[in-house]
Amino acid sequence: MGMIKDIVEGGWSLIAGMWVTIRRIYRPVVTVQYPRECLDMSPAYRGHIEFEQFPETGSHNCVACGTCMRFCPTNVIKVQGEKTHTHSEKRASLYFIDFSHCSLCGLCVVNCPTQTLKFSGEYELAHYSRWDGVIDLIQRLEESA
Amino acid sequence: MAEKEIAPGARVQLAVVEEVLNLCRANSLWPMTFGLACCAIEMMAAGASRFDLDRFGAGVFRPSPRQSDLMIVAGTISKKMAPIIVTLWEQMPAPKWCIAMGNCAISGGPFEYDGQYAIVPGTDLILPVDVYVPGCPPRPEGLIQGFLALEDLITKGEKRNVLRRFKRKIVKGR
Amino acid sequence: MMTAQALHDFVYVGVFLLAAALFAVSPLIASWLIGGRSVGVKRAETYESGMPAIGSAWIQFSVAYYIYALIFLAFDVDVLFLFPVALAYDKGFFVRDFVEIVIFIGILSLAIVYAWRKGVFTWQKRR
Amino acid sequence: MANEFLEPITEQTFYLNMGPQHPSTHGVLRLFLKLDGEYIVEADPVIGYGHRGHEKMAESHLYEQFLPNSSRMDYLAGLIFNHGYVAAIEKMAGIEVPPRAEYIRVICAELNRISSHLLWFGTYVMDLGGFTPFLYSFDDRENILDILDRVSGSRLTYSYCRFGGVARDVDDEFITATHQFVERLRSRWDDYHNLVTKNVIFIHRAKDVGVINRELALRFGCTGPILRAAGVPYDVRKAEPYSVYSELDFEIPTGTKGDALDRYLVRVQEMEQSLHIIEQALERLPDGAIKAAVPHKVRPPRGDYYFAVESARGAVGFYIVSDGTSYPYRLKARVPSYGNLQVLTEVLPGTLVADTISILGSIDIVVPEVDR
Amino acid sequence: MNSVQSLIQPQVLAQIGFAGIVALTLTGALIAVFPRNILYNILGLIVCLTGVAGIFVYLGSPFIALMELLIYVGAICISIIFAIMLSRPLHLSLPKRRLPKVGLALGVGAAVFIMLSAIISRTEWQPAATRSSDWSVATLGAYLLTRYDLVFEVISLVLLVAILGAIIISGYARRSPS
Amino acid sequence: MNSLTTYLFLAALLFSLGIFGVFQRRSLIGMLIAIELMLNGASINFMAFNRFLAPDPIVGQIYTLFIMGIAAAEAAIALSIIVAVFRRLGSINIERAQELRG
Amino acid sequence: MSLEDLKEKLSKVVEPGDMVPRDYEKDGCLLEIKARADQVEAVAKAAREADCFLESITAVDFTNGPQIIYQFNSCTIVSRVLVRVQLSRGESVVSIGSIYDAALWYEREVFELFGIRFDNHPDLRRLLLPEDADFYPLLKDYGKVHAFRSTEEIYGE
Amino acid sequence: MAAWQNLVNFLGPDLARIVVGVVGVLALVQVNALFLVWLERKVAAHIQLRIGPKEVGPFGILQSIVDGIKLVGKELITPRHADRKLFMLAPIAVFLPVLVSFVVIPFSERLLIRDMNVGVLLIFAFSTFNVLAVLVGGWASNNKYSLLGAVRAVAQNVAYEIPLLLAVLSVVMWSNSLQMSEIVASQSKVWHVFSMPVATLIFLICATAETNRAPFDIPEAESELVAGFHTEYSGMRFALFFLAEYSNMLIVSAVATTLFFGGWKSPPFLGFLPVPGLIWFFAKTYALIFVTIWVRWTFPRLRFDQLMNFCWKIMIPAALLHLVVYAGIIKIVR
Repeated sequence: MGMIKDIVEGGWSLIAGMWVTIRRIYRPVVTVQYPRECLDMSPAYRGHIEFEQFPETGSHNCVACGTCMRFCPTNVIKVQGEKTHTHSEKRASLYFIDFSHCSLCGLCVVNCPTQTLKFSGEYELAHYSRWDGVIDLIQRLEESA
Repeated sequence: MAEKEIAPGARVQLAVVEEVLNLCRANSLWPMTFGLACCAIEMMAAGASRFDLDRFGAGVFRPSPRQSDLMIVAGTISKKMAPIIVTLWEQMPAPKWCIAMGNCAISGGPFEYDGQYAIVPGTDLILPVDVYVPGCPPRPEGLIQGFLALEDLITKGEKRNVLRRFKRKIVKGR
Repeated sequence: MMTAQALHDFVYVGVFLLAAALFAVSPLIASWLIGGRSVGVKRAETYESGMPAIGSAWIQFSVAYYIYALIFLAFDVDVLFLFPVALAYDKGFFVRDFVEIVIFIGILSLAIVYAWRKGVFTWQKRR
Repeated sequence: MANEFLEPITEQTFYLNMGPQHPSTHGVLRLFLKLDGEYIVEADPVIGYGHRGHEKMAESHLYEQFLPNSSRMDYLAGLIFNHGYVAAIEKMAGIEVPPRAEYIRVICAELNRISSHLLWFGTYVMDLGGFTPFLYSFDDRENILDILDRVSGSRLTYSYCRFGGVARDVDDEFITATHQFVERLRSRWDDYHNLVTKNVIFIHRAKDVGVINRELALRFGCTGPILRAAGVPYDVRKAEPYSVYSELDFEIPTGTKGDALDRYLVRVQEMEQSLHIIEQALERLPDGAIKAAVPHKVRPPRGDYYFAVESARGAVGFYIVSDGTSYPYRLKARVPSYGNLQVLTEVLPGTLVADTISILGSIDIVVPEVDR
Repeated sequence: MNSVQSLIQPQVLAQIGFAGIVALTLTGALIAVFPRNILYNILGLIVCLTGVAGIFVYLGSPFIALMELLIYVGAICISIIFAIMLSRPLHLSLPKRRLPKVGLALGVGAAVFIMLSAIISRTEWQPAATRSSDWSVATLGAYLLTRYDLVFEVISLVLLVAILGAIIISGYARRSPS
Repeated sequence: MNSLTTYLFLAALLFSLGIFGVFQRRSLIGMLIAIELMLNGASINFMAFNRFLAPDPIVGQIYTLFIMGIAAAEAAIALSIIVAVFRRLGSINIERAQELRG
Repeated sequence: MSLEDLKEKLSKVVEPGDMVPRDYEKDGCLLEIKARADQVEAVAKAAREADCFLESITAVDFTNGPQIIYQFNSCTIVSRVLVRVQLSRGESVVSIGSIYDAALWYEREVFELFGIRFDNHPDLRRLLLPEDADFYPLLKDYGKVHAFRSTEEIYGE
Repeated sequence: MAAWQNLVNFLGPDLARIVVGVVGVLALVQVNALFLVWLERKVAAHIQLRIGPKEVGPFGILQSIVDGIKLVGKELITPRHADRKLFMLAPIAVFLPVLVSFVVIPFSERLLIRDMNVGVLLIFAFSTFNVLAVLVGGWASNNKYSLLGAVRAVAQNVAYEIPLLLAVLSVVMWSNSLQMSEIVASQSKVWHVFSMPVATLIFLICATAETNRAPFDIPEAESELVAGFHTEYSGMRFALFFLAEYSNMLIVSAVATTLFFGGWKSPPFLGFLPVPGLIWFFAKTYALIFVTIWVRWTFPRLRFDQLMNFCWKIMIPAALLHLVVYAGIIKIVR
């Protein structure tokens, strides 16, 4: 008798499960059809770093102090500066990051004395070469400007 | 775009047949169920309801390498794991492709430092990689972008993928 | 005579078998022709989660459900014997056919009862 | 098993590698099984396929620089590891954390715990062959990831907790979204229970499978839901309250037998408790600073320190030896899955291959956490 | 053209089909006996039994032919394959044949065959005078229920005993009932 | 060609092959296979006589059915014996079994 | 089982002078025991009797030889005990795998990362590294490290 | 010409029937497999709140075609340690019984390739070869996962054949015929699903088990045995296993429709609709297939011993009991 009870109860639990799934067929899908429609990126999203463009200078404020380079745990950043006549400080002339080593810790952004570094919202980075992860931030800034 | 011989050593090679086959291959990439570390979770997320790789016909995760077309190296390759990955790669039937997903798979990522003894710094040292998806871990969108890039690689150009009804966003600047 | 009709049936079955074989073989040939060919030392090695397989799979394989196969063997034959009887069931018999079938099935069920009692259907955790 | 390659292969038993590439070994775990038909005679979990040398790495990195690694050890409960690591350093260096930051950490850590348990729920049922619950739980998990993405900017490897506080303040939207999520998940339990918990097939697959009793769990140093399922109410959050857990009211769900079903139920109840904690924390969330003033490079005083937190899988501890510089002299992470995985050598023998999957799934292993 | 046309004669076609079936049967039988890999033997037996089923069709009873497939192939052969898997891997450690033994077996087999064929070819087979033409399966069932009812029940008894025997021999009887 | 003698010859051939198999085989399962061959030879005989000679074509079929039933029972018992022998002796090689006994 | 009970059990196997109370709030442990290599087994037995579980075994490399650290904790009350065993280079220590099964893997790990051998360990294979690895990566003379110090430099005395 | 005439006389309309039948069935098998794969992915997707195949063709309808063509272009790998002959034979052998089963399935009143009077048995007899092919394929791969999967497949298939046959027996007892058309005709008043719901349930459950569908997909249990018996099969050989599996689904559902759901007949209360029998038949068949898909994406799978015990402890006793009771009922009703 207990066995029959088990069978009936078990069968009922199966039907309850099927009821759960069949109801979903008519529910709207949750899929975001990515290349056609994109999710809103969170404001805090951490892509690779890029230069903040300051309105007063019209460009970045990187003084090539190298703090970011020193703080980077994985040697992602290579920055070189040169003194120009117009500015009394050094200015970055070369700023390369190898994004493929980055762990997105944000130490460079936090420690940047001039707050010129920020996270980009870039997430579509698929490429055909291993070296496509190397990004020239100055060039990137110029292009976006 | 890198030219790659898609089907090495087919006994009969007809341009038309290859064209059709490549179109089909591009739209039916079955990845191998295979994850190494953090990126594997994002790979699962890409296959899950929100992002749904199945829309592109790439949602059939096959557990056996014999039935899969694509190896997604998702995560850090340890030296202990490297020979296994090579074995699995060789056990996949041609034509096959490889996506290096995440920074660890591309270059060892944050784990490549002076004195590192345990990992292989980069999938390209052991396998021919077709598409690199940087990120730590890349968002599922990034992986989908990688899939689309791979499809374009297989059909030799987005325009020749006649089944594609949207435009892939190509990041410029590099 | 029934032979002619049976032979016709046989023609159908034969032709369909042949067609199935052709249908199965032709894509294999096509695949052989246009399929890719890969290289690699471990290409044709046995798959075992990426590790080299330890030993052959052709070993003595302790099938825990072997006893099921033996019970099935006898049971299946028993059930098949019921088919011709079912065809003649309730055709001009009074209750004789019912009784005989009940006896037959009763004897048959004894096997299950016995196997059940003897614990054939309980799998023990082994240590 | 002395050495897998030296032992003669008899005909009765055979060896089978389950993993490193196997759909149900959760990443790169390798189970080296000795089988007799469908029965397992010996099981030897082989780990190290995800070994990345975190501990060696710590010795050549600043305390700050090691921070992102902490969430990469256990990527499913990254924030909790994050929290543990940061709290350990704070304790060493004597940094006071503002209460708001502590509450935010607790909320995020509990959200992370739920997301980890949801993923475990999905993969466990998937291991048992039910694919759909996996996607349902992933769908709910995406909600958590959205919330955490909003505050930390990352979906998986958060690096959200910083020395002295958190990286970014939460806004009202975060609070409403979290409230909504709590409501949403509560409304989902019915479906989950109807689909899985009450399902007769599931119950049969999980009940009396892989019994890990108190004795066994303590011998192997299992912690977390495994220990709790064996009836031991040990939870670091209660035993050694850290952060603001002592101010929050929650229970420790425990099981009785310690089988897979108990572990399942304990985790499901834990998710409910986490929701409860989140609600309380949101209610009490104080205003104020989110980050204390901390030097660019922390220099904890000399000595050795240990700090434990409760991750989704059990007690995580950071044992740090400091030599007074800004680099750790030695950093050791005591991870829960280590003991939880090792217990398989004792539990698996005698079970069926299918049970192996059920046991492994119910134990909830994250291999890179074990391998570090 | 003529020869091709003559091949299309239905009778000829039937003969060709019959020859094919016989060939199938004999090939299967040979495979069942000669190769040393026991799995090949059993597959050969399956081929042979399929052929025999075809012969039964030619002999006018598709029902028996299907029963042959269901019982022999579907039950007996599969159980034998299970037994093969349970036993030592014979297909690998192929036992060597001893020539005298094979010779003896061949001799006995040939002797039996010669004897049988002698009998077959010598005997004048006389069909029964009155022959019923009722081949239907329903009649078969009716016979089983009436004239052969005892045998029908006995068969089930025999199979029951077989099951009990199998269970006892497999060592289950010594277990305490659970 | 499609005559009684053909069938009888075929049956005889199967039967002789079965006998040959029984004698030359050393493994019990091989012998079982050979025995099945012999039984099938017998079945063909029954069916052939039934088709060409018998007054009532049902009887032969019923006999064939019985042969199948007996064959199944025989196989079940034989297989369980084989497995039991194997468990006891670690071999299903008939000669080895004899050696161990003697 | 209280901490006092554990202390009492432990005091039978180690000298009271070697038991140093620690500041739990700061260091995260209650008791530190300085044991010799030959006392490890007895300490572990005492901990086992006091219903503790083994939390971890790890080692730290110093110029004056590696140090093994055992951690025991109880699941009923907080009673984290740190057992510190200073070894000289090349010295081995007795395995406690027979007392705590959990120790088997921890010891294997310590062996492969520091090269410290454990006597009576049933199966001292490599655990995390490939089977053929022939280096001990966590020793301070492997790879680039920031500092290599002696025990005194860190713990004073 | 006379010879041709002879042949035509001998085979009569059969010749045309065979040709049309072969072509039609081949087309049906292929279209069905393509459609079912698509349907399965779509239904699964919508159950899981996803979209499923979408980008390849409208609604992703071309997806399975694309998959199929891709599989033709894949390499065929024969493992080095496999038994080459049997390894190559198995995928072909698994497909052989598939077409034969379609010979006797009555798609509508007229559309029936050959109405044999042993129709039902024919399907079961040939399905045995399917099992054998699986066993041979799994064994020949020389892969432990394949072997475990193959042995499980066979043990499961043979076990569930018994309750399946017993359920069919009840139908045969009522209709006194093995002929498919007569079985359908015997349901002119009441469909068997109404007169014997228990047998229908048993049949459906066992049929699911016979086709290795979830929750009985233990032989190819992904989480345990990687891909089960076809772990080592690549490309087109794998596709043939796949094709056979989906065709078997169709066959089993079609047989269930014929035996229990009134075949081509319209539902009793919808008899007035001018819908051809063919449509009804396929509607019922695919409705059943939909249910199996639905079940597959809902439940976890059973463990092997539970599966076997479910068969021996519940299904077979229930089927035997049902048979006896139903035999009594026939006596009373007639």
